[in-house]
Amino acid sequence: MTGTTAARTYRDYSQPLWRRLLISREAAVIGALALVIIVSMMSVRAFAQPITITYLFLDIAPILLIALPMTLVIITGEIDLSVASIVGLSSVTVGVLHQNGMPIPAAALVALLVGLIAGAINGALITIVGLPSLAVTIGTLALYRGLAVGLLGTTAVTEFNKFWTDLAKSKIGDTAIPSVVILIVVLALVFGILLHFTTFGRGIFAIGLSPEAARFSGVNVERTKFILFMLSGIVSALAGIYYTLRFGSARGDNATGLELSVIAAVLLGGVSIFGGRGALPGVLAGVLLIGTLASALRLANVTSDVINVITGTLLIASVVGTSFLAWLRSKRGRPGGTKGSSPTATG
Amino acid sequence: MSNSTQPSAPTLELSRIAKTFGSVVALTNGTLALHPGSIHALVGENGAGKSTLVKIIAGLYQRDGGDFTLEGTTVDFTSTAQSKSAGIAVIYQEPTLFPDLSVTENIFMGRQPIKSLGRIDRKKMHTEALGLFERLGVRIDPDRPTQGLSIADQQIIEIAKAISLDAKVLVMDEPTAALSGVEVERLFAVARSLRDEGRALLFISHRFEEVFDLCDTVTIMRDGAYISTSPIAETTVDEIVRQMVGRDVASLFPKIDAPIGDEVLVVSGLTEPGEFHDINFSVRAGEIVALAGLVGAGRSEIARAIFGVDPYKTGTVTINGTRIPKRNPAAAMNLGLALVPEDRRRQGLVLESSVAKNATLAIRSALAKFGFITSAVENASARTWANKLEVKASALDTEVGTLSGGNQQKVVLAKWLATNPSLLIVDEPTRGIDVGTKAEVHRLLSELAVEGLAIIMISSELPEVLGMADRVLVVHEGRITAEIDRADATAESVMFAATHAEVAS
Amino acid sequence: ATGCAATGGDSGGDGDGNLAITFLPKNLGNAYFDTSDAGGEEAIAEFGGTYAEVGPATGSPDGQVSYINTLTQQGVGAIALSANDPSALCDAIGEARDAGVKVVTFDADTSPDCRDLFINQADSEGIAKVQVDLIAEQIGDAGQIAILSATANATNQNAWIELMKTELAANHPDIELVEVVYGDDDDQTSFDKTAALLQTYPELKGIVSPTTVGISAAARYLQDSSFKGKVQLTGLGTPNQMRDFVNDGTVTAFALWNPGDLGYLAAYGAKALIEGDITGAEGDEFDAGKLGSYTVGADGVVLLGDPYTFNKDNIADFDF
Amino acid sequence: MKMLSKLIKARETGIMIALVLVVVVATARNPTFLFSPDGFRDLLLTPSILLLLAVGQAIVIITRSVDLSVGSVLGLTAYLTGRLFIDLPGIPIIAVFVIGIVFGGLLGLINGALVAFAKVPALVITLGTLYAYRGINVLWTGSDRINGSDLPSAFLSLGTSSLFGIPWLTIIALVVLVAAGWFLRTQRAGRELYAIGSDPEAANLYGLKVTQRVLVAFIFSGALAGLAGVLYAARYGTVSSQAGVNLELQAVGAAVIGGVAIFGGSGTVWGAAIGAFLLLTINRALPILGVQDFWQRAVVGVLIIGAIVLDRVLAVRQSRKLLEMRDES
Ligand SMILES: Nc1ncnc2c1ncn2[C@@H]1O[C@H](COP(=O)(O)OP(=O)(O)OP(=O)(O)O)[C@@H](O)[C@H]1O
Ligand SMILES: Nc1ncnc2c1ncn2[C@@H]1O[C@H](COP(=O)(O)OP(=O)(O)OP(=O)(O)O)[C@@H](O)[C@H]1O
Ligand SMILES: [Mg+2]
Ligand SMILES: [Mg+2]
Repeated sequence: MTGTTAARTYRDYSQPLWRRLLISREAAVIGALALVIIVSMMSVRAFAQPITITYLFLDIAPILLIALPMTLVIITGEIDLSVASIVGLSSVTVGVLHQNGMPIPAAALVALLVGLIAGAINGALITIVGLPSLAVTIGTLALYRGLAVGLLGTTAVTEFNKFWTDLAKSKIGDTAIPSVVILIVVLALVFGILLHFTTFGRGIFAIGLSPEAARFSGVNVERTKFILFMLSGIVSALAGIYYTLRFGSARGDNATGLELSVIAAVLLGGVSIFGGRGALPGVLAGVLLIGTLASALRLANVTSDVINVITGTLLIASVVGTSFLAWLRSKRGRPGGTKGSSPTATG
Repeated sequence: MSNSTQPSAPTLELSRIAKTFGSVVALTNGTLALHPGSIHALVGENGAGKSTLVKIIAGLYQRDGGDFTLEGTTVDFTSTAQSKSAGIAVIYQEPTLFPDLSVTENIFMGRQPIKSLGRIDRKKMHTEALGLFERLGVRIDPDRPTQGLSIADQQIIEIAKAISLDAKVLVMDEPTAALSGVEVERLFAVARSLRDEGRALLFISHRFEEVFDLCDTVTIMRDGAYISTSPIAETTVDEIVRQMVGRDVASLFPKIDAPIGDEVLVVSGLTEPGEFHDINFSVRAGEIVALAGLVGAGRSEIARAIFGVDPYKTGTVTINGTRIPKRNPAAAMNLGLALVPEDRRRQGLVLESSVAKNATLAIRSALAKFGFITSAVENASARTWANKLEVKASALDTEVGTLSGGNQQKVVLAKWLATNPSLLIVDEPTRGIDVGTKAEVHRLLSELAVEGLAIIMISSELPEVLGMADRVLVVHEGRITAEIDRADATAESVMFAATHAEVAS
Repeated sequence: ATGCAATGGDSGGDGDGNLAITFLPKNLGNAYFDTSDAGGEEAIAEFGGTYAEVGPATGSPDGQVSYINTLTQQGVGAIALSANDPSALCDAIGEARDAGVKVVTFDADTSPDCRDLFINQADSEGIAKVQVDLIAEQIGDAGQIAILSATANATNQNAWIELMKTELAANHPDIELVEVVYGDDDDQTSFDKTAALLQTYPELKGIVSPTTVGISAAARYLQDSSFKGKVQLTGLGTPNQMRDFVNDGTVTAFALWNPGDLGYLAAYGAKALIEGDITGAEGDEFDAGKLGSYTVGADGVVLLGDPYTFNKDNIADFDF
Repeated sequence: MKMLSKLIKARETGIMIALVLVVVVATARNPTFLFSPDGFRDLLLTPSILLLLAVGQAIVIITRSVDLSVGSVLGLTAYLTGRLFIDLPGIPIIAVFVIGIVFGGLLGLINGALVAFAKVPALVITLGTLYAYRGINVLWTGSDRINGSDLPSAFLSLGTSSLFGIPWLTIIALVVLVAAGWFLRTQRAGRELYAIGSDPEAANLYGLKVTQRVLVAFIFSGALAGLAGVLYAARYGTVSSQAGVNLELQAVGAAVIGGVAIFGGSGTVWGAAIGAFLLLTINRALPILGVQDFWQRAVVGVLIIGAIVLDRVLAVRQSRKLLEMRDES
């Protein structure tokens, strides 16, 4: 403009790269993960062997899968509590169809479709009717689980073709890494790029921080959320198929309670429950951290109750720690945490 | 009327207050003395540190250095509750209401009248609220929730809240920014009566006619530092502006005659029950059309409906001959429409996001290749536009929420100008913007018009409307009641149309 | 089933020495399994092995799979397992056995081909019959009854229920089984389901609950309701939990085997497998300490004995 | 007249109607649902414990937080109750109540302190303490179990006996409900809870004691969960380490069905209480309506969704009406 002459210069970032990386939440989680691995290798008998990796990934694959869309959903400021029920529903779908003679691939496709529909129902209630996602998915948590249990009743379908059940547990070549990791890596890349390097992803972050400003900027808030809930449904269904084949058993109560594990891992990975903040690498590290810790503790003959206490404490410690660090930083500058840390309306 | 002739001990005194936020220095020398029975103006450019000073007075921030005395004794407020109980009432620059609670509850929260057993006396509270509104001359239903109220109504509730406190010091940080003539007059009447009761008032505004109308003393700040204090009678607008900006400001309304081209936007029969009715008008390339009217007339709703964030029941909107679909801002943007919304903190900006992300949010599709986008691309584009509008920020990843109000507004303008629109709607484009920047925004709008941009400007400031518009459409209770050409537009003709339902046009 | 077993095999493969036996109940915090695992511990102490107990917090197959995997990694000698699912555990068990770990199931079995041995508390026909006989006797062999089971997927429960239906149809034509409800082995759910049953079927004469959690919850509801004495309750329970209800007349009689003996026998079965005394083939014979000697039946099943009926006269003699 | 129109517009009315409908239909199908001593008693008794949790939950949600740890707090207190009677024979019942409430309050205090001082979202914190408290419970309880025979019969009869046909448990729950409702409506502190939930930042600017109030809300929720734990022991007589598992979602569900906005600032404990009643009454009515056991959960899901959709539809209808009224004026 004409008023003044000197053009301003703007730095890209107020802090150098290494500092941003070092103080980031992701770095903390990855650091903790490395620490757990090193300490376990040194002090837990039978931990330092390839089979640990095999069992670890076989165990946490469903959580890793579902955490991907869940991250995106939570960044928009919503939540999906129905994922574990969709896992169950998908599992039962595969089981019932297979029992009635449908080959596994076809049954799996139908299960994915069921997951998509389940996600679309969530999405429609949230975006079209305008209901809070926490309430909606508490409802569909009961509904989808009820359908799953109702469809199969007391029975469990266990007659699966060995080819498929073996596939679910197979490993990549001669390595100890299960093949399902390939699926996870591919999907993680897809979701990572979607979140961090696309216009769609930019919209997701904007929605999480301020849905209204996002709408005023031409972000289709409703459509974005709708798509995310459908993705959540379909990936949960995928996890359900994996679950069924891995255990060779389709049951209505498969994966009960898994939603809380997924959410705990996502939050541990640094995603803000109020939306707008988070990154996928942190989430992946978060899931791996919980999984590795549990695996090491089990090997050390620690009972599952203690593992639960440790998981819970870790979750609390991580968020309290982050907020403590932020507070420390604010002590050396920014105002007393009146902004930023306090929740913003995510309606 | 002036109390400056009989100097008394200051009620509140600040001297050499310093405050930094991390690397940002907000105040180096905040100095101010408020006297009983006086209305003191505080003026300065955007980011001069006025609001920061206010927040220190309120106890929201704590000073890093300097002295703060209230009636002679040093005070260190650590919360707003303390300043409140010490007799200081503050109206913040941005309204801060509880959206789910009723208007009455908002006014009396935490100090509701009570009866036996500590029960809140709702009847009494209701009556007192009505009394306050009477005094301010407004009609707001005290029982409705504040959610959905216009910014102006919210501001009025803030004012009611502050004056009901019965405080010795009343601080008002741009209380009139969202108000128009009538309400401003009411507010001033109340302010004067408070002054006459011997209270000390601080008034912050970027509108000099208000400063000269209301205040008796003026303090000027620049870049976080005190410049001067003088009785209002002994200074002039030009003098103040020179001290504020550190140089002379050329014309405030640098309207350049632009060649008027083809019709760009045609609105016909637009109706949404409860909001607006049968709106018909068109805007041509190179033309600046102002929508004038009282606050609450429904101008913002019309703009939002055209842009597609709000629904409308009947009517059509076409741009360059193409019909804009309902409720689809993305489509409107693709067709060349841009809207700088009224509430920049909620609608204009993603406050907790960076300057770069905000400045490129509206053009993210254009910046992307096959839908993929990187920070590098965003930063490059943001840098260009931040430079064009001289946004005061050191790095592009600065959180927009930490910028001063004026600089926030510049980021919003940058965001929308970057879309290269053919029609730009600006809703209160200069609200809360200092004179220097305001002149620049006006010049910018003028230049854009010359380049062939069609502009709709919604403004509650008459001088701005008269100075900038080629054509003035006056909105009254959701209907266009008059269309006045630049040549015929006067303060009287516009105000008359704005306050009367039927006007022969 | 996989080629990777060799890595974990070094610690578990060396045959007769490794008497590390780990009990893996359906879930932790369950009094029934506490008693059975304590029996196992007693046995293991007798023959000088290493006892351990691990398990998931809730009764889910996936939690058990994780533990089976862990035990495989650790290379224990044997796992004594009460299965949460007949087939979901099979692959994990397969890997464990490939790594040289012996697997004995007790209380709830997997498919016979997955594990080495199943220690059966009582044969299903016997369990079904004793409960049907009890309820028939208590309600005068006529009228409506209902069943309050554990989870809908519990293998043993479902098998018993099927057999009870057969038995009812064959020998008790005047008894009508109106509904089977599932209390999920949760106190509160079982309690509320009992209330719902009594509400729904005003003519109900009796309830059979073949699960220790269910029968005590149902008894607790009956004790304070107007149905006490009018609706009969029987099933499988532990004496400690049922003592009060038997003494005050809410429950006349119920049945169970001795869970401690069950765990004890499982431990000795595991020992026999580890030491190579038996392979789990039909006709194999092994010594089980204080319980004497047992023979493996068809499908690798070892039968503990007949269920025992508890009533007012004998309940004071038991403490578990 | 004004009272009546207010009543019709109230958010709670919709689900109250739903509740009445459920009771009427179930009773028409099987009169004993209502018209039998046990039927009437269970109608009131079954939801009472959830009602307490829902009231606490509603207060926390109103301040824009959430307390997912209530099920675990209930479990811990229920076991504590049993232990008290076993380890301190002859301890007065009232003392057990006080200890249970205080203990629950302490657990709530831990939640509240983490949320209020560390400024960490409540959902995260209480998800953590949900695991942690339950884990401690399992560690403490092991496979132990409190049996009815361990508890004094005077205490047990509290769980089932009645006064003038109304169960004691229900009376206690209703007293708490009325007190909480009164507090939220008529006390300054109660209104401040709404303000904080409506806009925490504004509350801070306003000088409200945000930290303190949030803390109190959590203590309250914890104390009510503690009370519910004591009553749980009285009602069910058996307490294992799994007592109260999964109750948190029911408590949140009851509050949300009852019209408490999940993002704070609006709703009442009355609504939450009706929500609790509706949720559990539906559960009890389904078998009577001939819905097979397996499908019941699905039906409950549909009904939860139905309730919130209905609530939403009514709200939209009403705001449209307000707009039309403005046009006419
Ligand atoms: N919380 C904060 N964190 C960081 N910087 C801040 C914060 N608040 C204010 N600042 C900075 O302090 C300076 C003074 O801001 P302030 O809001 O006081 O200006 P102002 O005079 O009120 O301007 P305006 O007229 O635009 O309202 C600005 O540079 C602003 O960016
Ligand atoms: N005809 C009407 N009668 C009563 N209230 C109305 C009417 N039209 C609009 N309002 C209300 O007035 C408020 C302000 O409307 P709006 O923001 O559109 O006004 P505006 O003219 O754009 O004012 P501003 O200068 O604040 O932007 C809104 O809450 C709207 O609901
Ligand atoms: Mg300011
Ligand atoms: Mg407006």
